[in-house]
Amino acid sequence: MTLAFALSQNVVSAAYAAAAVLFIVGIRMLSSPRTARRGNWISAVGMLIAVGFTLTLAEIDDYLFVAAGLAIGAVLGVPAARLVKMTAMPQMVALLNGLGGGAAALVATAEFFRFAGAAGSAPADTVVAAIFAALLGPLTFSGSMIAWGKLQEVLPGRPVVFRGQQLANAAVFGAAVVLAALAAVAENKAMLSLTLIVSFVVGVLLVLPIGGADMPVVIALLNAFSGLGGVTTGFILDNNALIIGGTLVGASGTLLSILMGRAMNRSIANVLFGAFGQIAAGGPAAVAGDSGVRATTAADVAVMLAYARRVVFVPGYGLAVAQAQHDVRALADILQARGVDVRYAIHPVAGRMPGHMNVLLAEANVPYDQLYEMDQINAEFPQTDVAVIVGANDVVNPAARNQPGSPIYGMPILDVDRSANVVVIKRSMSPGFAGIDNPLFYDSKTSMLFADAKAALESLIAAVKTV
Amino acid sequence: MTLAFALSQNVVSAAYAAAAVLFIVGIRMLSSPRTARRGNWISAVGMLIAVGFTLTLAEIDDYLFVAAGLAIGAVLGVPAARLVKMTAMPQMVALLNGLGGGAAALVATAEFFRFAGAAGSAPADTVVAAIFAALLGPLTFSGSMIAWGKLQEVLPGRPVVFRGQQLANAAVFGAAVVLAALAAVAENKAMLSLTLIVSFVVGVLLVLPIGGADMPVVIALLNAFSGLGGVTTGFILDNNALIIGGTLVGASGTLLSILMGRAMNRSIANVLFGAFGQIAAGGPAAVAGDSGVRATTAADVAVMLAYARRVVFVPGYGLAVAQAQHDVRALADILQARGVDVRYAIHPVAGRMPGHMNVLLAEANVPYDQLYEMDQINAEFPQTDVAVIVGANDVVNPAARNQPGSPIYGMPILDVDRSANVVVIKRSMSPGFAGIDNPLFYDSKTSMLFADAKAALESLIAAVKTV
Amino acid sequence: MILIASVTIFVLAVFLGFELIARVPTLLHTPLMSGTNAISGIIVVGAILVGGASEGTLERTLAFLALVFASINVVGGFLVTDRMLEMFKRRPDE
Amino acid sequence: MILIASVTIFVLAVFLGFELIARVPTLLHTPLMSGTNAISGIIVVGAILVGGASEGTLERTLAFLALVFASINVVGGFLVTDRMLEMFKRRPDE
Ligand SMILES: NC(=O)c1ccc[n+]([C@@H]2O[C@H](COP(=O)([O-])OP(=O)(O)OC[C@H]3O[C@@H](n4cnc5c(N)ncnc54)[C@H](OP(=O)(O)O)[C@@H]3O)[C@@H](O)[C@H]2O)c1
Ligand SMILES: NC(=O)c1ccc[n+]([C@@H]2O[C@H](COP(=O)([O-])OP(=O)(O)OC[C@H]3O[C@@H](n4cnc5c(N)ncnc54)[C@H](OP(=O)(O)O)[C@@H]3O)[C@@H](O)[C@H]2O)c1
Repeated sequence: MTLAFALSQNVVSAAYAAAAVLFIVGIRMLSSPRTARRGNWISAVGMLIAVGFTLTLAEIDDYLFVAAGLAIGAVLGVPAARLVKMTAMPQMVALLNGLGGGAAALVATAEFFRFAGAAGSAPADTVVAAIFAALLGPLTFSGSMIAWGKLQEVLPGRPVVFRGQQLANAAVFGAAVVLAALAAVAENKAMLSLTLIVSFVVGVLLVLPIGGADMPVVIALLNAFSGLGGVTTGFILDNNALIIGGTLVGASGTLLSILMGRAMNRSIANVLFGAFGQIAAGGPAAVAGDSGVRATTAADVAVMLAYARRVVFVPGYGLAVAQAQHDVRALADILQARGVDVRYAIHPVAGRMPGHMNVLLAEANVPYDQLYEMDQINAEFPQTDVAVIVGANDVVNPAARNQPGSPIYGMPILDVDRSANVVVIKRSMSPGFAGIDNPLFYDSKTSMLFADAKAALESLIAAVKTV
Repeated sequence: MTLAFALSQNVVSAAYAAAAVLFIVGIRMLSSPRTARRGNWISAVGMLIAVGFTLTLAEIDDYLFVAAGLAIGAVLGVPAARLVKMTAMPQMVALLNGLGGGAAALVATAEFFRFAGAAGSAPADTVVAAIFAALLGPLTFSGSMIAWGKLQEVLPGRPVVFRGQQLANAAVFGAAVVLAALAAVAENKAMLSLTLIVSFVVGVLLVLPIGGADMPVVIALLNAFSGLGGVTTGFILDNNALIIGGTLVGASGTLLSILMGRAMNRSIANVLFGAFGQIAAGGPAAVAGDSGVRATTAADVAVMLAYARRVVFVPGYGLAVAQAQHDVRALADILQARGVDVRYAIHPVAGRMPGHMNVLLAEANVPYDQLYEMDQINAEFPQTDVAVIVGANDVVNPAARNQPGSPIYGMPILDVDRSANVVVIKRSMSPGFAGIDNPLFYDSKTSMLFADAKAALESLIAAVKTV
Repeated sequence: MILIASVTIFVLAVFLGFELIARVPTLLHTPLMSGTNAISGIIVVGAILVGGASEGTLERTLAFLALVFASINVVGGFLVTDRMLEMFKRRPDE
Repeated sequence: MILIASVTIFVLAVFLGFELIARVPTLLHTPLMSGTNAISGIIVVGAILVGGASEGTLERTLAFLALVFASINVVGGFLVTDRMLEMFKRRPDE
């Protein structure tokens, strides 16, 4: 079956440019929460235009092929997007990203096979672009899948390390590059297939030694890679929608990983090759009852909160684990009804994704004007009566400020220890992502409420009601 | 004489792209005063690259022609740039801008003549672009020259108006468009020449009825036009350096005129067709001694200043007229040496160019961290002991805040009337650019120091030294 | 010339991309990540084009697989981003 | 295709231009105006190209005039901008 009309290549090229403009406008609108949702749909419309006009091209004649592919994609994609839990977002992004990278690899391979099979040799820039995509794509695919496995806890989250690892990795990567070069020169299909396989292995080797908590940085980087995969395919097919769209994704992934690295005060190289989080296993396994640690009860905390003038909630990764976002909101509502000034302090790398806490609290309908960024809220802690830490650890660790030897030294933190009282809700004395002890817990103004965040907040709600 | 080598078109195209990137980087660096100067040179290097690589093209064989043109340009441009006074910057920009627009018109005309003379017909897009440039260029040239004349006071600054003017203008502009269309269809040289002439007339008619003080908006708009002229020429010659460079200029001119309009709370249409400033001639010609106006002496003001904790200087157009920027700085230095907290409040449209006051004060070596923008400083006036208005008027007129009928109602102003004392330095009670009375002068906390700004500041310096 | 035009477009997009992304507040970084992720599914266009141009079964199979992968990426990406952004409200309106 | 590539480049430059200019503080608006003004002198390249390609005396004269105009614009524009920017210093260093 074919379409009754076929638009000229020029019209379709114009449509691709229009699609690219819609992507640009869409991302521009992501700069404010008020316009962000519309922006996302504008990008989607750009996608629709790009796909729709592609179908009008004369050389596209097998609509069954296209319809089947899109249908299978939709059948798998829609429920996945609908059913995934907000707390599982990092995995979801990793998964989708891997698929994008895989698609780029497949397209480049199919195109390479097509022209390697044909008579005469292909233009040099096409070959180079195809090789580049064949190098990037499988790595993006396998790396993203490993990241997904670690986050989903299908694979061990701890860095998997062995001696000489970096040397081995470098060797494998070198092999991939050499193979790719050979495949390009010889326009040889078998050589290209080998390149694909080795690149796949590189992805696995690259991500396995990285700790689960560093995955967001890795995902952002792989996101940039899948964007670049799109760019190279765009060069092969001379398609501006792919070039521009892919570049925007590349810029986004690159900038996000840089920003995350900066917020953790670590370089990207350190994230990739530092096997951070390794020490977690051997870290301090201190338990409640430690010298100088003051445990408290929900009833005591409830009184403190009920009579406070200002309370600041500091959510962290534990909030996501316990899925306690609705409970923190419920507690905040009750306190606000009593006239307490309630705020949320959001550290840029709290949780395991940039903006992780924002998404969770938004899900619980917390109005975003109650969310304060680090720089804004740090000035306010001295006027705060109670800071309630809900499953956060590293992002409130004063060692970052005053222990030059600490692995997180220099990382900007939330200065909760400047408020009058600190309540820490967590299950034990065990450390957070960085695997280090937290002097805050031993501070004289700190009391520890040892419990799962959800359970603790529920009992606090009950207790505050009776005050 | 010819060059010994000729680079391929591809290399030159790459050089054009590189030049465009340097323009982009250069403008990006204008976003901070620390990097701005280097940014300007980076743009200049981009220009050099574009010109240099153009010369390597095989079809460029008459180097005498090029060398002569560049040399004459440099011989005229260098001294002009070196000798122009900082206060005459608006005129200078108008003049240079007119030349750019004129060049775009000439290039498009030469190209049109070239292909209209040749056998066969030119590609449609080339013709359209040439016509567009022929419409825009002469208008930019003549309009800029009129603007220059008004600012240089060679021409009357007042709007030149007559009944039915807008109708007449519309008719002439319509004629230009029709002629342009005919020239395009017939590829006729005479028709194009006529278009050029009529477009020239349009420029004159457009700018003559605009008041001298609105010239900066006009210049920014004409700047955008000359950028667009470059873009169209870029389309004719398929040259990305012209397309991108021209577009950046177009964006800059457009945005600047919009920002200026917004700061004056007027639309661009109102600026162009409102003949604003016309009423100035018939405005209130009140003189010192008016009921409720309190005149003061340098000695009195000196005492006030010497014992103040915080003084805010508010420069305006009168500072530029009197060229008193060095004197205000000298006075500020003396006060600072006495421990007074001195600041400068910069209104976005104070003076006659965006950033006019910044340039003048920078010339007097005032560190730019003492310059406060409107939003920052407005919060500070209630804690200010003395606000000293040096030749400003409209930008401190409270009528903008509280007289709904006023022509400037709604324009954001500096809230100097919220400080404890206000001293206004100007020569008379005559109005500023908007031609309206200023209730501030009748305020009980205001004292007027009637004098030329430079003279007044000099006597204040002398007087403060004796306090 | 075509290659140079493409490279120019790429370079402009790089500059524009960084300017645009730098404007997105931390608040929206997770949706930004999944939203751009959906945009990277534009490779779906490449899959359709290559699938349409290919004759060999192997090439067509590869293209088909790419089509499925990319479609999941696009559909899932935009929907999941929308689900997240739907939750960002200034005032709760339960 | 060439035309579409040029239009795409133009459109990207429009978006990029507005992002870039919006970042320039008011403080620097006058130098911005004269600096971009100098960049608009890029038309000098057009004058050289057309002058080189033309045979007729009229065309060459027009191109020559354009060359002179544009050169003044470029040279004067960059120099005058530099003079202004030279004056912007955080701390005076007389
Ligand atoms: N956001 C990002 O983009 C990103 C990216 C990469 C890395 N990181 C890193 O991740 C860390 C984030 O810091 P963070 O303070 O949010 O988290 P964290 O330092 O990892 O600490 C989380 C704490 O939550 C507690 N917890 C876990 N499950 C809990 C539950 N069900 N109920 C209550 N508490 C629970 C844990 O203590 P117990 O086991 O005692 O309960 C743990 O100490 C930083 O080190 C950051 O550099 C973030
Ligand atoms: N900056 C821009 O980009 C721009 C662009 C277009 C329009 N405008 C308009 O220009 C106006 C700027 O406001 P402004 O407050 O700076 O100026 P203004 O309202 O025009 O007032 C300037 C005042 O300076 C006084 N003056 C003139 N020469 C003087 C001298 N030698 N010594 C002392 N005082 C002198 C004049 O009073 P005397 O004659 O009594 O001395 C006059 O009232 C606004 O209306 C704005 O909308 C600005």
